[in-house]
Amino acid sequence: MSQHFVFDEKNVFLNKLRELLKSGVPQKNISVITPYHVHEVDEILVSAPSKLRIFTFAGALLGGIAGFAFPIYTTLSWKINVGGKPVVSIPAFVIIAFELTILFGALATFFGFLLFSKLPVLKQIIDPVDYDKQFVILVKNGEK
Amino acid sequence: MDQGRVNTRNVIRISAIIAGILFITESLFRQRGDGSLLLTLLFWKSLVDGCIAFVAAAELSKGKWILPVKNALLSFYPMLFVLSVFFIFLLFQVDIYPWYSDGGVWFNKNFFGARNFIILLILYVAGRKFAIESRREGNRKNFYAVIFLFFFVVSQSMVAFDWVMPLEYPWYSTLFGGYHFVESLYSGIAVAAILCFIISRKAAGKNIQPVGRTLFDTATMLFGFSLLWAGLFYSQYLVIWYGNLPEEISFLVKRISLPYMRTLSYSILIELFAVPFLILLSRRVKSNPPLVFITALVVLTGIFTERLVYLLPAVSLDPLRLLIQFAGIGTISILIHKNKIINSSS
Amino acid sequence: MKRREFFKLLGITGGVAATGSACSEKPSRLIVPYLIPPEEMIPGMPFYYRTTCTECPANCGQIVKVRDKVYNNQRMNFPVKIEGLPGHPVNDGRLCLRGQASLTRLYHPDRLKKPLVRKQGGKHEETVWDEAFARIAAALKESDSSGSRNFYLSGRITGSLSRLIDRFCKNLGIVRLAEFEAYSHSAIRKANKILFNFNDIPLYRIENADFLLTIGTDIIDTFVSPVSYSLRFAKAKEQNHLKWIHLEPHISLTGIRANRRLVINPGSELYLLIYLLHEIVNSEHYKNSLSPEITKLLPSSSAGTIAEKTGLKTDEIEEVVKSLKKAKRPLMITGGISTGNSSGLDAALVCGLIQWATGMIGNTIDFSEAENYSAVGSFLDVEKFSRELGNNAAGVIFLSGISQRLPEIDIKKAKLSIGLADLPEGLIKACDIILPVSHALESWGDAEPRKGIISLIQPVMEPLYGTLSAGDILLKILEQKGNEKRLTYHEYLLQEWDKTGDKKFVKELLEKGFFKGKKSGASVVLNHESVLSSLKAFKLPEVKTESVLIIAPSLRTYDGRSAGLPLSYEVPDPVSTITYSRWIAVSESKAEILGIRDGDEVIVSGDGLDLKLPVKVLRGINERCAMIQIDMLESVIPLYDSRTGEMKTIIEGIKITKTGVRKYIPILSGSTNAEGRGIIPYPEHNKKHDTVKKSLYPEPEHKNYRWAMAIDLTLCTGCSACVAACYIENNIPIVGEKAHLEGREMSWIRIEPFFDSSDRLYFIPMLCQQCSYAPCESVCPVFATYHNPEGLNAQIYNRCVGTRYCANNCPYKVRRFNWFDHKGASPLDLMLNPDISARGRGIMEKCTFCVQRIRLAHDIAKDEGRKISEGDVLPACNQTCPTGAITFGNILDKESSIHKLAHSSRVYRIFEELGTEPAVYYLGPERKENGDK
Amino acid sequence: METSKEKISRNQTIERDVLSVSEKTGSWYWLLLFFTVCLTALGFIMWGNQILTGMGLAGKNNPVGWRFYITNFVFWVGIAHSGTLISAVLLLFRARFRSSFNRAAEAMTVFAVMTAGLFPLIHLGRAWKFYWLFPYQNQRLLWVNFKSPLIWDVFAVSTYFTVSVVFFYVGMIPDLAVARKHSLGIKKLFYSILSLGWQGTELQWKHYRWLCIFLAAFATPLVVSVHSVVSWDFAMSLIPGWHTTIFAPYFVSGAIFSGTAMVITLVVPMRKIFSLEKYITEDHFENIAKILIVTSLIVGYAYIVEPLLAIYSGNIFEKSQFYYRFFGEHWFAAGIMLTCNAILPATLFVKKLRRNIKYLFIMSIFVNIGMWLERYVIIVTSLSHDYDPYAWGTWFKPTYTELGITIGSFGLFFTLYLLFIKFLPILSISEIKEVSE
Repeated sequence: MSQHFVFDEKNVFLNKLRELLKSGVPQKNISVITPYHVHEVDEILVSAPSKLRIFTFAGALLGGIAGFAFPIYTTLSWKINVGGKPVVSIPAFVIIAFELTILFGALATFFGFLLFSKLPVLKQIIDPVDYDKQFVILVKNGEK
Repeated sequence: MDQGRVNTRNVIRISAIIAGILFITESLFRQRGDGSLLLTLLFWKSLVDGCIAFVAAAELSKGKWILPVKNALLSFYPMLFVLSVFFIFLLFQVDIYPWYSDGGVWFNKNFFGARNFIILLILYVAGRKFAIESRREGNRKNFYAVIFLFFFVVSQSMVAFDWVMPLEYPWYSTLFGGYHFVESLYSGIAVAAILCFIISRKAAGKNIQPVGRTLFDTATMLFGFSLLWAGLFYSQYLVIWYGNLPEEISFLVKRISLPYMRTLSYSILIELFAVPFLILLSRRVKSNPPLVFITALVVLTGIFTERLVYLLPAVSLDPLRLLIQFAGIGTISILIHKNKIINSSS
Repeated sequence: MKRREFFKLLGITGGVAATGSACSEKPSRLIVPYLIPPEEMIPGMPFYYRTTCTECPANCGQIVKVRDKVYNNQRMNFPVKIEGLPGHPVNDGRLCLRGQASLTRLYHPDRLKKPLVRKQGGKHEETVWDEAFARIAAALKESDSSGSRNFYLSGRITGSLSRLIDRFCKNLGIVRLAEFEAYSHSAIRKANKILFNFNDIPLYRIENADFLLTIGTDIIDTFVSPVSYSLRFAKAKEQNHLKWIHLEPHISLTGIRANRRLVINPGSELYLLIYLLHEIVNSEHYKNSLSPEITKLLPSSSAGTIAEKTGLKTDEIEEVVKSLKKAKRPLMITGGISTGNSSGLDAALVCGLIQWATGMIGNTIDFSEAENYSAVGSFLDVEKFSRELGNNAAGVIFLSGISQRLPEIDIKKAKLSIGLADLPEGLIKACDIILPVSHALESWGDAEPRKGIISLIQPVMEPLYGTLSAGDILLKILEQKGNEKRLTYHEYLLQEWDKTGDKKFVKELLEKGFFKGKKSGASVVLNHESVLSSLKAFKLPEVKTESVLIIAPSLRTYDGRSAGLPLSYEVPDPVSTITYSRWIAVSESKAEILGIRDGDEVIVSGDGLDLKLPVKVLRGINERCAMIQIDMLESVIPLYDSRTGEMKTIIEGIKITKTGVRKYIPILSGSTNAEGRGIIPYPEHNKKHDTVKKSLYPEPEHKNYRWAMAIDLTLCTGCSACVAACYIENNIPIVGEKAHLEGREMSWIRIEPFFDSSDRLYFIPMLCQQCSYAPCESVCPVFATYHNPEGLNAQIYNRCVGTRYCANNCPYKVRRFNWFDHKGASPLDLMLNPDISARGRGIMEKCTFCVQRIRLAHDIAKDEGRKISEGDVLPACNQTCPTGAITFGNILDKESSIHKLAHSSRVYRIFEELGTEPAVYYLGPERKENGDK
Repeated sequence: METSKEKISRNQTIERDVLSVSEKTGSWYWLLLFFTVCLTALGFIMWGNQILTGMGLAGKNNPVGWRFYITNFVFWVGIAHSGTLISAVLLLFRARFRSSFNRAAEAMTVFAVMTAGLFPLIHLGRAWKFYWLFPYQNQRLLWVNFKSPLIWDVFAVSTYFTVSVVFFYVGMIPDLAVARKHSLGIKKLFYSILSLGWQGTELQWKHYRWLCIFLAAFATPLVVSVHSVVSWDFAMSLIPGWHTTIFAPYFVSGAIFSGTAMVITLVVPMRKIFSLEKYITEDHFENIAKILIVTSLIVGYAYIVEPLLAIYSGNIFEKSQFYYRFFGEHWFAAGIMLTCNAILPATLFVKKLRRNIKYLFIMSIFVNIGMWLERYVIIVTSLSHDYDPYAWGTWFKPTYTELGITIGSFGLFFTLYLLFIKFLPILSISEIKEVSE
């Protein structure tokens, strides 16, 4: 049985939030819902910085490697002389590598995001709980 | 920072002396086909133009973060004049160009000198106007910024198409001009980064507005420009490599056939792309003055190396005279900077 | 009995398969797997027949490549390619554009299939042979009773058939008229009759000459036997560095090929000739080689007046004179344009005198092997005939072998007119009965192109339709008359050949495809009396100064007889590069005066002609001249020289007026100005570029073969035989006028005319250059084109998705895209060469040095366990080139001639500064020769 | 609490204003939609006919192997670019005015890329074999040729499409949640599925922020690379007028130029019809106009540099090509191109004109025409007048097929855009809220 407080005014909402924390409600029990990213909330509810970059980096790296490996492998698997160009023409393959770097990087980041922010949330899809006001504070097992 | 304050008159005197020295070295102790002065000019021009152009661009995009270094950057504008003076020496050295023997309508000593000198002067005037206006936050500064940037582009393109490319006739590349003014901006940003570092050192302890944000943004800019530079370099290289036209590749072949030339050419890639890109990838480094400072230095080295590679196969270079020229121009610019001519002018 | 004999002959003819295709009566075998295959036939392998080309009077020898295909459920043999017969005295293995195209006559969609008989209401209807024959017999009988005369008019027909016609006419009481040819060369023959009492055209032995002076004689284009002359020219050039000066008012391939081309005022040749004659007889080398009473009949005049009359510069005239004087074995020919006017006979006469005076006769001019034109009449005869028709009604008229343009003859005057033809063209359409004649490739026969040379005509396939050869038709008609025992023309021929008595004859004829009898050895002498009498009333013509229209023969259709062939107009006219439409060529200065440019329509009027044609402005024509080719007229204009009966080729006093209408004509060339782009020899701008070989790529490496081609531009005459050959060999679709107007021609090799800075015209045969660093290859996303180990720029049709990027990126623009499906009208599809696949829509195609032939050579070489040696592979263009300008081979082979040529001092490659490393080497003229022109 | 009252009302009015757009679509909307759908159908019918008959239906010939279709391809890819630019680059530069354009721009990107992607297939001689261009090993164990610029295209364009779709979608997630809140029944389900059950907890926002930044960081170089690759389709060849090093930056800025113009063309009427003046102000337009000026200047720079260097080089092929381009048969197209792309936009230096929406709208139309013609001129003149004078030749009148397919592509683009207006939030609600704080 959790309880929630709704606000339409950012400052009121922030004050309430600070107040709750002061009154000793453990941070893990509190979660807030905002219509957009509110910097103050980060400052009030301090949390570890996002690890999303790991996914980004891994994806990009993988893409880059694949982008070189794939053309090189295919051209070597059947050496065909076109226009006298070297069979493995790195300058040409750079483009493929670049595109794949970005593709993999972007997708990895996106899926990383879904993973971290626990989306999609099935029960929110089936019957969504929406609050008629902009700012919401949810407090688990209703300690005041 | 009142210490080491010199007054304008001294600056001018010293500049005159240096000019005299250079005149002697350039006229008496120079043998035919020596392009040292051209190299010096290429490097410093891209640097100085870059500083002013960078500020202008920042002003137009309403970048507040530039403010801490703005004046310092603008203070270099008199160098535009100094450089145009030095360009006159180059007129007596056009024997480095293939067209020297058989010129044409476009390529003959007088016209060459005239058009370039005029553009240099115009650029100086535009730079001065902008510097002063921007210094006192006048309401016409944006207007002057646009004017300056316009002539900046013209001037840098002329450097590319008129100073460098004729050394390699019939080789030509339409991107060369754009490539040059991007590099000029790049070096301008590098200078900004260095200034940030210096100021941050000075700021230590004293209560001067912090440069943290500026440093970060400058570093980011540096990072972005390393990518942009790589892009331009690649799009020039790829077209030439893929076309494989003897005329076009002649430029490349000359610069990658000899081992030491190859080393130099590849070092450009490292200095102007690999180093800044990899180092500045992380956010933490971007707000670390010493690292940014070092990166900026590397970038400037890269800019110099590239100009060196342009000239090396085409002309002969005299290290000693290079040294003198750099020392000379270097001193002048530092003096001018210290003197903050902008205060006393107007 | 007759079968055995037949097979015996086939056995002799060696290599000819036992198809029993000889006589059309026998039913063709149904398609069955070969249980007992005929021993000569290897399925899938082509076999070759020797026969003779009948497309024009030259009668070149042919080798016909035949493949067996299935045609309405029957396995039949179909010729897929025609090539010159090596060793043949006329063309020694080469063939011209028309010879190559003649194959499309066989497969022509609207060939006559059944006899046509005109029913009431003037409509033609198909019938059976017997009815046609019955009607003919009836008509003949009737005219016998009514006593009205019958006529037989034919084109130049030689050999047994001609004799059969004589017999036919004798037996049936028919008047055989003199043979008609639009180009009867009667002026030359008449002159020779007067001079040497020899009514024929001698054989001009150019190969023996060291100096050749041709006055209006287009020996390269069409004159008598162009392939033969081209060969001889090439030989002369090689053996004794022939110097060749050509004079003409218009522009012809002959003039372009000559070392020196002088533009003379039309109709003023006679002045120059007389001047030459005087110069010669006055020179001490040829002193009193001619009796003065002849020469004094000819008015002499100063070089100045000559120059003023002829429009030549005096130094040009001097050059001609000097070269003629100092030449050891000179040769001089008039004919064509120079004899096609009122002063034609005199020109021919004076030329003949010079020939006699300078001792060309018997040396470079050979009367013992004459061109066998004696039976040919002239326009005079036709005129006489039509007058007779006008006076008293004729009975039956036979027309055979005259599908070419004729002056209008009102054959309606006759009770019954019978035409023997393969295509319903020209006068034939007006005949009451049209009898379909088999193509030469479907029938037996022989020809006598030159005196003493018999050339074999034999069938290579069963007739496509129920047609008969001309011989068979005549025999049938005789049979109807009942005074002949039943014979096929084949049997008749064998009898005829046996009549000659020597067994060697038949054997050699069937083995080699031709028989060269011993020369008649007739040596001619000048006949003073006749010369004097003919020169009595000699007077110089006054050279008019108004515009003239020149009617030149057509390279592509001779006198227009080949105009009906599908391929004729697909190949562009090499000088104007126009394909389909008709046009009139005018000089640049005239065009300026009239204010017209390419495509503007003009009306040409005067002297009984009234033409409306679009203009093509040409450099190098005499400014007084406009020029058309004869096939641009519906029918021959009945204007002829009353003395010789030769067709007028120069029509004076014409008016050209501009209509203001613009016509779109398919001019394939975007520009004939090379602009120093490095296409023609010694491009100026190459000095500026550094052509030092540089590349960022690895060296191209080829293991055993690197196919390459060398093209000698000093030998290339622009005759376009290579283009036609390429079309047939590679199944290149014939796309027609619309496509050409849209710039969608499909030719793999093309002849590009380019003027250099001094208005000299070069022909550049442009084909795929098979570059080592081919720009087209690397841009193909699907590897549809790549550089194969033998250096070919291979094109894999079934890989192609049609991005057209390769074509865009080809600097030589030699790649062709199939914009649509090109299904040739039946039965043209039977002509397809099965060795190379036909391309569908959306596919890129191009020259591959006839890779199918290279493959075949590989197989053969493999079987014989050796490498491919020189001459094993001849691409179609190389094979047919009449002057042998094209050389092909493996450049890695140090001994090969291609290797030598590729390293000659004259060699250059097109757009070398692009670094594409082409494999086609062009040989320009020696620098000095280039200079002295 | 006066201020709080305003805030409440504002935050909700924002939601209402934006979401109510889909209700404001009256009969005119359906007529328009019907019209565009018809155009699309026309295009596809023409294409089908072309596949069955042959590429000859398009006005191409021997030297001119590419014409309308590649022009359209480059045009539409170009259009796509400013979308990414406005949303990604401006995000990185923390430029606030983006928030009122980015949704429209991103949508435009996605639809333009979809349209553009069709043209490489349309221009294939054997369109039914299009899948041969994709990197898979065919029966002959042969892969595609990675050295061919066309394969680079395949990679670049497909990457661009994927990334811009992700970017478009991610940016929309919070708004979809809002839309979910305000809708009922089947519509509600539709939105809740799309919104992935987004709530807006601090955790989600934290990662969301980074996601946006990273995507932007990827999208920015991607934009540059994609049009560089497109430009290299030409620059890799040897054709004078194509083979030149400036092409990559020249095409990129050209693309942003045309794209920005298209944004204006789309947003101005949208703003008017749905009365969004509150959210899309003149200041915003002025900023966009500045982008127009800058890119137009770069394009103009290229126009000047290319012919000048052709003269400098003394290379006969280059010289004659550029002479032909501006004085040859196509001078008219070249003239319009210069006027629309380099001369007219210069008027935007005047602040008054810059802030005049009507003028801006007309200008954007001009720019669209000019940029389409630029591609046409580059492609056709270069091809019809290259090395071998014999092969010179061109084609003037467009054929019905070409026109039909070109019009069809516009039909397709606008159809998709109309559907977007109907079913998705056309402004970024959350960002506007944030900005308006």
